[in-house]
Parts: sequence; structure tokens; C-alpha cells
Amino acid sequence: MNAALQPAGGADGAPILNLQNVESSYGPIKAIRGVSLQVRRGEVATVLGSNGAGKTTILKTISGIIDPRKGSVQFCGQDITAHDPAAIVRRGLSHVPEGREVFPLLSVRDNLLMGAYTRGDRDAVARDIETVYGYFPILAERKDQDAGLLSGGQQQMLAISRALMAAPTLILLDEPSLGLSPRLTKEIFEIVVRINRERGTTILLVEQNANMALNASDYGYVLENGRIVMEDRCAVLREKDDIKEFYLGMKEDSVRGERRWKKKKTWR
Amino acid sequence: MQFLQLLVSGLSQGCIYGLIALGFVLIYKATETVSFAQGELMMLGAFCGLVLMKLLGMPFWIAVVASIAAMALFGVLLERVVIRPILGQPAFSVVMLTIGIGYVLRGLVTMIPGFGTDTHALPVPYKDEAVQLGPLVLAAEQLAVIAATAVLCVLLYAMFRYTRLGVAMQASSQNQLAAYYMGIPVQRLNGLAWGLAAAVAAVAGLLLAPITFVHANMGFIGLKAFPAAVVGGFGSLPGAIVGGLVIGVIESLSGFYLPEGFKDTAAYIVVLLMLMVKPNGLFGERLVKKV
Amino acid sequence: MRFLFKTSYEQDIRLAKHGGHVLWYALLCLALLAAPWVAPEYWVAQLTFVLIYGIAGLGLMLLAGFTGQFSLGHAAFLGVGAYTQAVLTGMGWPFALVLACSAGLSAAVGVVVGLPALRLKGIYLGIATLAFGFIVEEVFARWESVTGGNSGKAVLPPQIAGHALESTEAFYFLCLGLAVVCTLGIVNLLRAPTGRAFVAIRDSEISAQSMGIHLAYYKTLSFALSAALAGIAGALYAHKMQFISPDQFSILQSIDLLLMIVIGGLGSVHGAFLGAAFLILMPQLIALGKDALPEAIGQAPGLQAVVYGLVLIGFVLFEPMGLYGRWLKIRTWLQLFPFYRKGLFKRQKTFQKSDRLK
Amino acid sequence: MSGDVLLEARNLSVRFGGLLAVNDVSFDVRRGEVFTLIGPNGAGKTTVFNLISRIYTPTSGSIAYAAPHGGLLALTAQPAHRVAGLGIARTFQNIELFEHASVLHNLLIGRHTRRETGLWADLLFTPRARAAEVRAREKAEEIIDFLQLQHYRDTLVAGLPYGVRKVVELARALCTEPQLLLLDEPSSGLNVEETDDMAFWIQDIRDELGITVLMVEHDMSLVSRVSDRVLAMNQGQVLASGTPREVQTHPGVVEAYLGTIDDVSSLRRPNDGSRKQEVRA
Amino acid sequence: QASQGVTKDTITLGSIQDMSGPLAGFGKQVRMGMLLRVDEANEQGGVNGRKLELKVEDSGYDPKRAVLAAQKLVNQDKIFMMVGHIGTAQNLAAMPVQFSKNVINFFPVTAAREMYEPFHKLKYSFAATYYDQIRLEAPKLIKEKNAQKVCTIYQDDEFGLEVMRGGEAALKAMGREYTEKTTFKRGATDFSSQVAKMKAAGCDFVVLGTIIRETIGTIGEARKTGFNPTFLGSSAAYTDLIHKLGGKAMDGLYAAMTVQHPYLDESSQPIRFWANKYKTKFNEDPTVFSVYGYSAIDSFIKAAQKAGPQLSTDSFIKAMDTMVLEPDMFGSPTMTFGPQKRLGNDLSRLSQLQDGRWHVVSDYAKN
Ligand SMILES: Nc1ncnc2c1ncn2[C@@H]1O[C@H](COP(=O)(O)OP(=O)(O)OP(=O)(O)O)[C@@H](O)[C@H]1O
Ligand SMILES: Nc1ncnc2c1ncn2[C@@H]1O[C@H](COP(=O)(O)OP(=O)(O)OP(=O)(O)O)[C@@H](O)[C@H]1O
Ligand SMILES: [Mg+2]
Ligand SMILES: [Mg+2]
Repeated sequence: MNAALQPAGGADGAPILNLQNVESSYGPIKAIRGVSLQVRRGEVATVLGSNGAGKTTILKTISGIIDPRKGSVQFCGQDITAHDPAAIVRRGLSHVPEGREVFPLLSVRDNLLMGAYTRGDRDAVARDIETVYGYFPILAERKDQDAGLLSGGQQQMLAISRALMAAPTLILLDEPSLGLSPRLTKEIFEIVVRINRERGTTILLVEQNANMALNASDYGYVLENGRIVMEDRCAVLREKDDIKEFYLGMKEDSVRGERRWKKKKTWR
Repeated sequence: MQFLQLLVSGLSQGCIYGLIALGFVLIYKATETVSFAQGELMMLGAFCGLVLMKLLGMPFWIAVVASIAAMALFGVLLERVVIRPILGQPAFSVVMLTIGIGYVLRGLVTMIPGFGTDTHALPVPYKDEAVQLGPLVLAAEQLAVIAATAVLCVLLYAMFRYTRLGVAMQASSQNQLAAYYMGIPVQRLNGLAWGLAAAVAAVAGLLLAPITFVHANMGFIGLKAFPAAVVGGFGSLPGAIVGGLVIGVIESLSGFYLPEGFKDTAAYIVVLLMLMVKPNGLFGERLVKKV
Repeated sequence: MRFLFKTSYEQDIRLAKHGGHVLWYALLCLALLAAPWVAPEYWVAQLTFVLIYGIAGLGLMLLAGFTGQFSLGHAAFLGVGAYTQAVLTGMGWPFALVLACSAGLSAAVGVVVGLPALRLKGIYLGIATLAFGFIVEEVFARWESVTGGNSGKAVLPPQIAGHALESTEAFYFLCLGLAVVCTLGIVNLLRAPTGRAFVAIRDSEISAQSMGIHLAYYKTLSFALSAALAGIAGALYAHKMQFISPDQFSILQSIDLLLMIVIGGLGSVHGAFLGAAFLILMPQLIALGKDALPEAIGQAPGLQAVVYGLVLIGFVLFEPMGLYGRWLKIRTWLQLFPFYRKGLFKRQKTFQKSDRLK
Repeated sequence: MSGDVLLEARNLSVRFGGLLAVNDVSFDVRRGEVFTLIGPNGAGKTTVFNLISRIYTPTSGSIAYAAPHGGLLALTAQPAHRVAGLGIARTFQNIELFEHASVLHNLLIGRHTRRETGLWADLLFTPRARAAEVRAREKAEEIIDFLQLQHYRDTLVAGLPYGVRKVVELARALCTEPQLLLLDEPSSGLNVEETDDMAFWIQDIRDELGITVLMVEHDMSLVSRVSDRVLAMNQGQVLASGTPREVQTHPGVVEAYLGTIDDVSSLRRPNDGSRKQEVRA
Repeated sequence: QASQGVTKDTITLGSIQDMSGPLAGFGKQVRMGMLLRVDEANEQGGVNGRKLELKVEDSGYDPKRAVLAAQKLVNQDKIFMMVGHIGTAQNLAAMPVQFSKNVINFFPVTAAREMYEPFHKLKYSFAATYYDQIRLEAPKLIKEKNAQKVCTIYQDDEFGLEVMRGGEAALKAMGREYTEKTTFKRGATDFSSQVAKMKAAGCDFVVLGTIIRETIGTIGEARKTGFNPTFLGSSAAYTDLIHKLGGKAMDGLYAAMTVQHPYLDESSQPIRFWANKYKTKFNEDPTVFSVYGYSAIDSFIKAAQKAGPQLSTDSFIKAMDTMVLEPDMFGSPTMTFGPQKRLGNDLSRLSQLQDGRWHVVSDYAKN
């Protein structure tokens, strides 16, 4: 990214996560090309982008599931590019993957305990389990059931709770509201914001519900075709016309309405 | 009386199957692959003990401990060198890999000049001792197998059920990706599982040696342990033992009461019948996919 | 890379996708037809074995590679075919009829095995077929009045139109013809709804079912077809060997078959034949290499097993797509020649997910 | 059951162990409408779908269905693989595609119930099989054009982004030429723009293809745009039913399901807008 | 008419051994025994001036691979003769390949009747069959021990069946039959139910259709359960491994045999010398299988010398038509061959395990 796009005042908040020119691909297909982004300690950042833009790929590259072709990833000032995913988690980064990925044949409780695998302190873990049971009472109700038998939304709650169990310094959230009821979607974001405020946990959020994401986050990036095309404070992004139209769905009916005519995005 | 003696023989033979099946189940639970090399690891363990005792002249117990340790190390190395590179590939690849490993191990042992092609007896202190229980006779070798099987089963069961490590192994076998996301060192746990499996195999090999002798093809008994594991339910440790006992007893009884030929196929007939009635074995989990 | 401009749906369906294909397959056919005149008899015999194993491999490929059902007892089907052939030929029946019976009986046995397979998955199915293999082997050994038991059974040469087909060359052409027919059948199947149903079952049973695919029918069908091919291969095998005994159809034979399709390349029709060629050629290569090695290694018993194992391990580790996969890479490399990029075939990290739930 | 009712569920209940996942649910779906199930997570919506597509068998209750060739059918007496042939297609909440096949191939598998040839014709690839194959491809291409999947036709499903997979699943379901389409959360994982497309498609599916749609959905804007009627469930029971407006304003639904949704700005930080923050240790 | 495999100064011989399968131990020993004799012959200038060349292939005790190996040896390596091929099924599978190219199957290492029956001009066998061993030796022992109930346990394959049938024939001649018959599968490790069965039947004489581990397993199980009949095995059980592995419990076992086991400290001087020569050359103790290999080549040399410089398949057969092989140092019986007689001798003798060592306890009987 060129310097002009650097956020104002970016220099003094210490970036906890720093991606420089990262390029990742699946076989011959390049999924992200030269992505640079920073997340500062204690902030909530979000990445917006349409289908297949490469959001998930960015998160996977950060947590070491994909090795980038080029570029570097730094976490807490240390290089973690292409490290073993487990080692990265142990540094305090936890990832809520796209599509839930629970352990289907373990009980809900064991799933949560696995979330806390990197932690040694049993008492603190037990306390945290109670906390997440507080967030999602249904999990407490089903604590001995196999996670694979939960409904889609319940699994999503479990996936989020499991990541919280690691008491991380940075959480990567990939579409946390996927398949959650409107009420729970809102609650999830409240929890995210609360964790960020109360524990100071840094959060990098990928979300299709841009309205929620832009309201809950401090800073946003817009990704198109594997490139970052726009970045700014969320307050600013919320006011941009393109964002309004393509991500927030606020449009004059005359523009699109019943006619299926797609307006070109101006930044392409 | 006759029946009782047959039952006892069947049970002790069943314990042998169970003991080998434990190794299968262990690998299956921790990595969700089926190791066809388990029998060969057992053979290697027995040869290891043999070399330590006969060639290096170690005392029995030290040799036993040393060969279990050596085999554990070997299992870890094996995982590191050949299995880890394909970690994450479909389970079937690993199955083929273990078949390959089995071939290589058997071949390599056979290649040792003047040693590998021969059958050997392992000098154990309890050789030729028998316990008389009223009119029943039980060889000390068989008692050793029964005892070791029970102990190993309890230990492994406790590990998978109650320790964080054991649960994490199961977690990584169910969903490797998620296990990485949780910071579970999947590779290291896999190594550990293979190490454990090799150690269990070594125990089995050493215990079996006085009964079947040590030779390059002794691992083929593993083919009988598969049905044992399946009858019990492949993912279940107590199931492996129960399955082993069921098969041992049925073999023993059918050898006596049924026409010739049934003893040798009893294990396979039982496993087919069992699978028709209970497709997941006696103690296997009922698996439903929720969509 | 070759770009094809498609102008009709026919083009998608056609077997030879472009002129190059036609040329290469024509050349292959010519070479195979000319073989008896140019190759020494010994090699023609080996080629015959390749064809026979290729047919069996095709069957197993259909089952394992395309339907995702693993069979550890496939030698049993081979055996059923071989014994049927031996017995009926011995009774003086004509070859074509006998072959049909062998294939049919094998298929029927395949259906019987396929039935428990309906409820079984993964390792459970593997063990069920393994158990079945052992039982069939025992039947061969015990049913002495028909099979000759463990003493084995001599097999007469095939009788076609009153002639006994005794020469290596004639039998080679017979096998070649059958191999071509079988391959065409399978290839046809795979580009039609039936073949697609198999592939669907391999990938996801639950959604195959919701697409209206009758799991029981197609799984059984796959077993039956696979067994029928194994039966045909077994029949030819019996004639080629001229002597069959139960231990020729043991678990080791089953594992050989499996090994063959893995080395050939799981999920490709070419793979079946490449794997067969490999399986037959391998011992020859070892025998050749043996003399070059120092006596202590070259003459050591067990060398063959070690080499087998190492080759298998090597393939799984470095070329999971088997020989066919390797060939694809070489071809792509040639086609792209100066522009080939190194990372093109770089393997990604992959992550295993439990297939206990499928 | 009156003439325009396509599917009639009566007093459905399902029990899993101690859990009553669906409890005495009745509803009917009329021909040519979009009928939506909503409800909190774990309410039993997907379970209802699974009952209709015969993955589960109800503990009690019945489902009657007007089969395409006339006649009323007790759906619960049909084997699972027959359901697609009866003109009921579905998508899955967690996406169940054939991962190792291309998009086109997935769609062709969707044509299975419409196959015209048997085993022998396939083996010999008779001219009839060839013609049938061409027709199957024509139909698949039609759907590809309809859902604008041309770009992905030959890519393997395994490498597709989440949103595209959702569309492929829809396409595959359409390939069976159903008269009733079950969509489980069609818009989850789609952004606003894509949800928009989905809404148009659903309307077209109903209006142009004449297919009745039964869907589960959490995006209320989509629900109100396309649904004719809505049924709200909670804890396995029917909570409310009626037009989208009626259901959305039902107090029970608001309480259990919608929450007070509009007020998202409460999430914002008090000092939003500044990136300078106290750096916590 | 000239035959393949014979040139001006070489004779190429082929052999197929199990080098990787269940009998790899024996296969290896046969090969070394053969090599020893080949080297001796070549040191002494060969056979009629022709050096011997031995090609050995591995069958892994698998008939299919035996066929492939035979095809290679016959069609590619162009061997003159197949010598000492191990295994019954393997020989049966390979013979058609050889016979189609007029290659003799000479002295295969298996004691099955099919090695000379039905008659074929290219078959020559040296080993008294398992069938004859038991048929001829069992009656004497049964009478000597005054056994009332004769039983058998045998391996459920071609080998075991032959042993069982030999006993059956012997009993039939005595107007009796087996009291109990039990079987086991190759590779079995547990014999408890079989032994229980025989014990329950009150057997006092057991014919063993067993090889090594099964022999030990059966006798061990019997001793453990206090069941002590007379055990008689075939020549397959006549190996030093029985007492090396089975220990004291094996004492008392009888086995039919012909050539003697070459102990390194054997009292007979020629055997001792031979055994030590073998040991020096291969750094392994010789066994009866080494002797089989050695003798097979030795007999070939004798016949080839007799056939004269114009060595061909026909001249070899002609020489064999009047061949008499005198007993060698290992105590094999005199073997005679003729145009229709393709088995050297059907006689054997008995050895018994006493104090952990085989002792010959009877001589070849005339019957
Ligand atoms: N396993 C894979 N193999 C090949 N290509 C892939 C694979 N996974 C993703 N891609 C490609 O990489 C690109 C980025 O995918 P990614 O999943 O990161 O998108 P996304 O922004 O997360 O989309 P969505 O919002 O749908 O989740 C897409 O074009 C996709 O086709
Ligand atoms: N096979 C099963 N075994 C046990 N419980 C099950 C099973 N299937 C579903 N359930 C339970 O039934 C309840 C309803 O599940 P269902 O999947 O229908 O919910 P849903 O309404 O689709 O929710 P969501 O919106 O989260 O997808 C859940 O509590 C779930 O745990
Ligand atoms: Mg994504
Ligand atoms: Mg649901």
C-alpha cells in the first residue's frame, strides 16, 4: 500500500499484527496479492470484501494454515511467517475458522477444553468455561452432547466460545455471525466488543454483515480480488458511497431495484 | 471340564489378539488411520529383545525395558521420517504407507545374514512354568499376556478418557485443521501416538515370543487381531480386549466342537456376522452425520 | 497448455478429446498389435500378465478409485473367476460361455459381499472384505471335489471354435481383445450417469442420496461390476498359469492388487494398466539390479520385499497420484516447456478430517 | 387437503434421546409460494427439512405430498433416495457438495433422477445414451447461465469460496427440476449484494420456473422481500405463522428471535473515530 | 540335438527358492548348499570341461511368482535344467513353463508325489515322499509302542494332507483307521483345541503333519496338559530347529528322514569336515536343507558326467535311464532311476530326539 493510504496517527499505536506484502496462492491460483495490513493492540479491525475476495485466505495465512509465497507476517513484533500453526496459537493468537470446524465426536465440554489446550492453569480454565456458559447458556445445557449433533448455529456458538477459551491476545474471527439468529448476531457483536473493552483483546474480524462489522470495529480494510483497495477508520468508511451501496445495501431503489443492473464499483 | 479348559485356552489366546488389537485401536483413535505395520512392529520388538538378550547378554528385565524404549523411539522416528510428510492426506494413503512399512521391516529383518531367516526362542525366566488351577492348566506365558493386556488396556483407556493429551489426540484425529487452530501440536501428538503404538507392539512381541517364537513372519498374527478390533468396535480400547476374547474363545470352541476348517475361519465368520448385526462393533460409537 | 474451443456438447462427451489423443492411442494399439512379432516370447508372456492384471485393476479401480469402497479381499473374486473357468473348461464348455459364467458368478459373489457393505464404511468395510477373502480361500481349500483342494487344479487351454488356444501369441491376442473391451466399457460408464453416481457416492453419501441416487443399488452394482472384471481377469489368469491353488488367491494377492492401483494412480483408468505393468515389471527390474549389487545385499533373502515396500512408500510420499499423476506432470511440463513454473504442482498443506462421518 | 397445497405436515414430532427437537409441528406449503421457516438456533428448522427429505423419520406425525404425477403421497413411507425423484430438492446448511468434482460435474449428478438410460446403455454408450447425455449437458448449462456460474464451470468445488458454493448447491438442486425446493439458509455467508442476487433468483425460481420454495433463513430483510408466508418456531414448537409482517411483529418472535435489532450503533466505541488508543501492556 | 543352456564351456542351471517368504530360511540354505557344490565342481575344472553357472530366482513361496521366475529362467536366461526348486505348489505351477521348452525338473526340494507322478519324461525326484515316509515307518513304530489309538494333526494344505494320507494308508494296511483327525492352518500359533480334541479321544500315537513351529507348539501344548502319546513326524520336522527352539519338552519325538543332520561336532569325520567347510564358507551352520541343495547338484554332476561331452536334454535322460547313485556320506539310500522310474528311492529311516539331539534309531528297511 502506498503511504498516502496510511492511516492518520498509525505510527504511535503499536501494531500487534503486521502483514507486509503477503501473497498466497492455492496451487497456480493466486488468492491474495500483496496484502499489507496492520492491527493495533487493543483495536477491533475488520476486513470487508465480496465472495472469493480472499478474506479467509488472509486469516489462514496469518495463523499459518497456508504458507505465503511472498511477504511476511509479524505478530507482537516477531516474525511468524509460515510457522507451525500450533506454535502461532501458543503465542496468543486464536482463530475462529470459517464453517465452524468443531470436533464432532467430542462432547461440547471437551471441545471447550481443547480450546484451552495451550493454557496450564486449570482453575482459570474452569472459570472461563463458566463465563462462556454465561454467554451461551445452551452450551451449558448440552455440555455432554457430541458437538457434531448440535444445530448449525449452536456449533457456531461453540466455535466462538472455544476460541475465547484460549484467552488470546488476538482473535481472528471469520464470519462469526454465520447462521446465527438476528438476536444472537447482535449478541455476538456485543460480546466481541465487550471482550475487546474488558480484556483488551485485539480482534481481526471478517464479516459479511458489514453493518454490524463497521459499527463494532475501529478500523476497516476493503478487499477486492485479493488486493486491498481501501482502508480507513470505520467512521469514515461508513460514510463512503460505495461502501453504503455495496456493503450496507443502502441504495436508491431507482438505481438497482427490480432491474438487475449492476453498477460498477468506482475503485475497480 | 473339557469345556472349561477350552474356555481358558481360548481366553488366553484371545488376550493375545486383544493385546495386538490395542495397538490398532491406539493408532486409530489418535490418527484415524489403520496401521498394517503393527504386526511388523511387534516382530521388530521381539527381535530387539532377542538381540539384547542373546547377543548383548542383557538380563531379562533390563532387556525388556530397553527394547520397549527402543521401539518407542523407533515409532517416533518412523512417524517423523515417513508419516509426517503426508500428514493431512487421506487416511487411505497412510494405510498404504503402513503396508509399505510392513514390507520393508519384514524384508530388512529377513536380510540380516544368518539371523533374519531363522526362528529363535526368546529366553524368558518363566519359560515352561505352568499354573495349575485345580484341573485347569495355564502356562505362565499366557498369564503374563493376560496381565499385561489388562494393565495396558486400563492405562490407555485412562489416557484417552481423562488426560488432556489423550483428548487432544482424539481431537486431532477428528479434525486436524481445528486442532491446529486450537494450538494442539498435531505433529508431535502423532509422533507420540506412533511411539506409544510401537511400544505397545514391543510389549506384545516380547510377550508373544515364548508362545510363537521369534521369526520374521510372526507379525501375520495381526491379521487375526483386525477382526478382534472390529468386533469390539474399532475406536474402543475395552472393545479391542472384548473382541479379542470373543474371537479367542469362539476359535477355541469351534476347533473342538465344529468340523475341521472352522477354527481357522471362525474369526472371520464372527466378524462378518457381527458387522451385519452391529455395523460398528460391540462398543463402537454410533456415528451419524448431522446435516 | 492446449486450449480447446468447444463448439458442441458432443465434444465434452467424446473419449478422445483432440487429435493428439487419437494419434497416441492409435500408436499404442499398433504397438500392442505388433508386439508378438517384435518382442521375444518371454516378454509377450509378461505383457499378457500385464493385461490380465490390468483388467483386475480396472475392476478394483472402479470400486476403490471411483466409488470409494475399499476391498481387501479382491483376490477372492479373482479366485472365483479362476476356479469357475478351470472347472467349466475342464467340462469341455466353449470359452465364451465359460468366460461369461466366470464373470457372472464372480459378480454374483460380489453382490453378496456388497450387501453388508451397504451399512459399512471405511475400515469396517475393509475388514469385512478381508474376512470374506479368507473365508473364500478356505472354501477353495475345503471344497475338494470341485476345486481339488490344496493340491491345486490344472487348467486346460481355452477352447475357441474347437481349437485349443495354446500358443503364447494367440492367448496374448485374446487377452488384448478382452482388455480393450473391458476398458471401453468402464470408460463409457464413467462418462454416463451410472459412473457419475459412483463418484457421487465416493464424495458424499448423504448428498448423493438427496440427489436421488439409490446408495444400496449403486454400491452393490459397483461391487458386482468390479467383481465381474476380477472374474474375467481370474479366468484369464487361470489359463495363463495353467495351474491354480487356493494360496494364489490369498490376502497377499489382494494387497498386490491394491498396491497396483495405488501405484498406478487411484482414480484414473490409465492407472490400472500402468500399475499392472509396474507390478509385473518390478520383479524383473529387481532381478536385473540384483546382480549389480554386492553379494551380501543382492542375494539376501528379503530384498524383494524391501524394494516393494520402498517403492510403495516412495509413491505415497512423493507421487500420491501414482504413475499416471507423474505422467500428467511430465506432459504438462513438455507442453508448457519454456514457461513451466516451478510452483505449479507444489503440494499444499492439507488437513485430514474424520471420514467416520460421511 | 385443498388443491393448491403441495406439502402438508401434520403434528410432526422428533425425539433424539431426551430432546424433543420438533414438537407437534403442523404447516402446509401451497403450490407456487415461498414459505419460510424462521426461529432461534436449535429451534428445529433443519430437522424439519431432514424430515421432509427423509434423512430422519418422525417419531410421530405425517407428511403428505402431492406428487408430480398426481396423487397424494405419504412422504414418510418413501425411502430417502426416492424423495428427489418425487420432485423435492434441497440444499444443506453446511454445504454438501461433491468436493472432488467440477461444478459442471456436480450439476450433472444433479440430473440423476432424470437419467434416461440404464446400466447396459451406459456401458455400451449407445446413441440413445449419447443423446441423453447431450440433453443433460444442455440443461446443466441452462442452469449455469441462470445462476451466472459460467466462470466456475470447470473448477473443482474444493477450491471455491463459500459464497459460490452456496450458489452451486442451489444450481445442483435446480438441476433435478424439482417442484418443491428446500433451501437451508441460502444467504448465510453472502454479503448484501450477493444476498440481493439470491433474492432475485428465489423470486425467479418461483415466478419463472414455477417452483415452490420452502426455506430456512435468518436474514430478515431477505425473508420479508421474498416470502409469501412465514412460520416461526421455537424449541421445536410453532410460535407464530402468517405474513412476514405479522410474524415479524409477533412479540414472542421479537423476544426469542429478533431481539432489538436496529440499534447497532450501540456497539460503537464512545471515542470512535480515533485510532490512537491507550496501549495496554 | 543341442539344448539351451549348454555352450562350449558353460552349463547354465536354474533354481527357484523362497528367499523372502515363509520358508526363506530353508530356501537360503538350499541355495548355499548348491553353491558349495557348484564352486567345488568349478574348482575341479567343471563338468566335462564346462563350468557350472547357477541362476537363482526368488519365489517368495508364491506360485504366481514361481511361474514368473520360471519364465524368466527358461525363456530369458535359457537354463539347461531346473534344479532343487522348493515347494510343491510352486513346482506344479512352474513345470508347464519348463516342459514346454523341454527343460528338466531335477530333484525338487519337496517330497510330494506329484514330483514324479504322473509320469513325465522331464521329471526326476530324489525324496522319499511324505506319504511313503509315514506309510512305511508308522507301522513299525505303532507295533513297537503297542499303540491302540492312532491320531493325526496336520497342516491344512498339500503337505499336511500327504502326511495324513500316508498314515491312513499304513493304518488301512493294518486294518485300522485314525481315531481322531485334526487340522490347523499354515501359520497357526494356537493348538490348544486340537490337542484337547486328541486328548479327549484318548490317543496314544500321533502322526504329525507339521513343520517346525507347529511341531513344537503341538508337543508343547500336549506336555503342558499332561498328554504324552508317541509323536511321529515326517522329514519336514527333521530339523535341528525343533530341539533348538522347543528345548527339552521335544525329547522323544520321532521323525522320518534320509540324510543325516550335519552337526558341526558330528562323530562321522566326512560329515564333520563338510559341515565345517560349509560353516567357513558361509559363516552359518549347515542344515539338512543345505545337504539337499548340495546333493541335488552333486547328483546332477554325476549324471552329466555320465551323459558325456555331448550334453543335451536327451543325452541326460539317456544317462539317467541307467543311473545308480550310491549312498553318500549323509546316509542317503541307494537311488536308482530308469526310463519309467523317476523317484530315486522311496525308503526312509527314523530318528529320535534324545537329550536335545537327533539320533538315528533305525535303518532303511526293506519292505
Ligand atoms: N482450496 C482452494 N483451492 C483452490 N482455490 C481456492 C481454495 N480456497 C480458496 N480458493 C480461491 O481463493 C480465492 C479466495 O478465497 P477465500 O476463501 O479466501 O475468499 P473469501 O473472501 O473468504 O470468500 P467468502 O466470503 O466466500 O468466504 C477464491 O477465488 C477461491 O476460488
Ligand atoms: N441427530 C441428532 N441427534 C441429536 N440431536 C439432534 C440431532 N439433530 C438435531 N439435534 C438437535 O435438535 C435441535 C434442533 O436442531 P436443528 O438443526 O433442527 O436446529 P435449527 O433450527 O436448524 O438451528 P440453526 O438455525 O442453528 O441451524 C438442536 O438442539 C440439535 O442439537
Ligand atoms: Mg471466507
Ligand atoms: Mg439449521
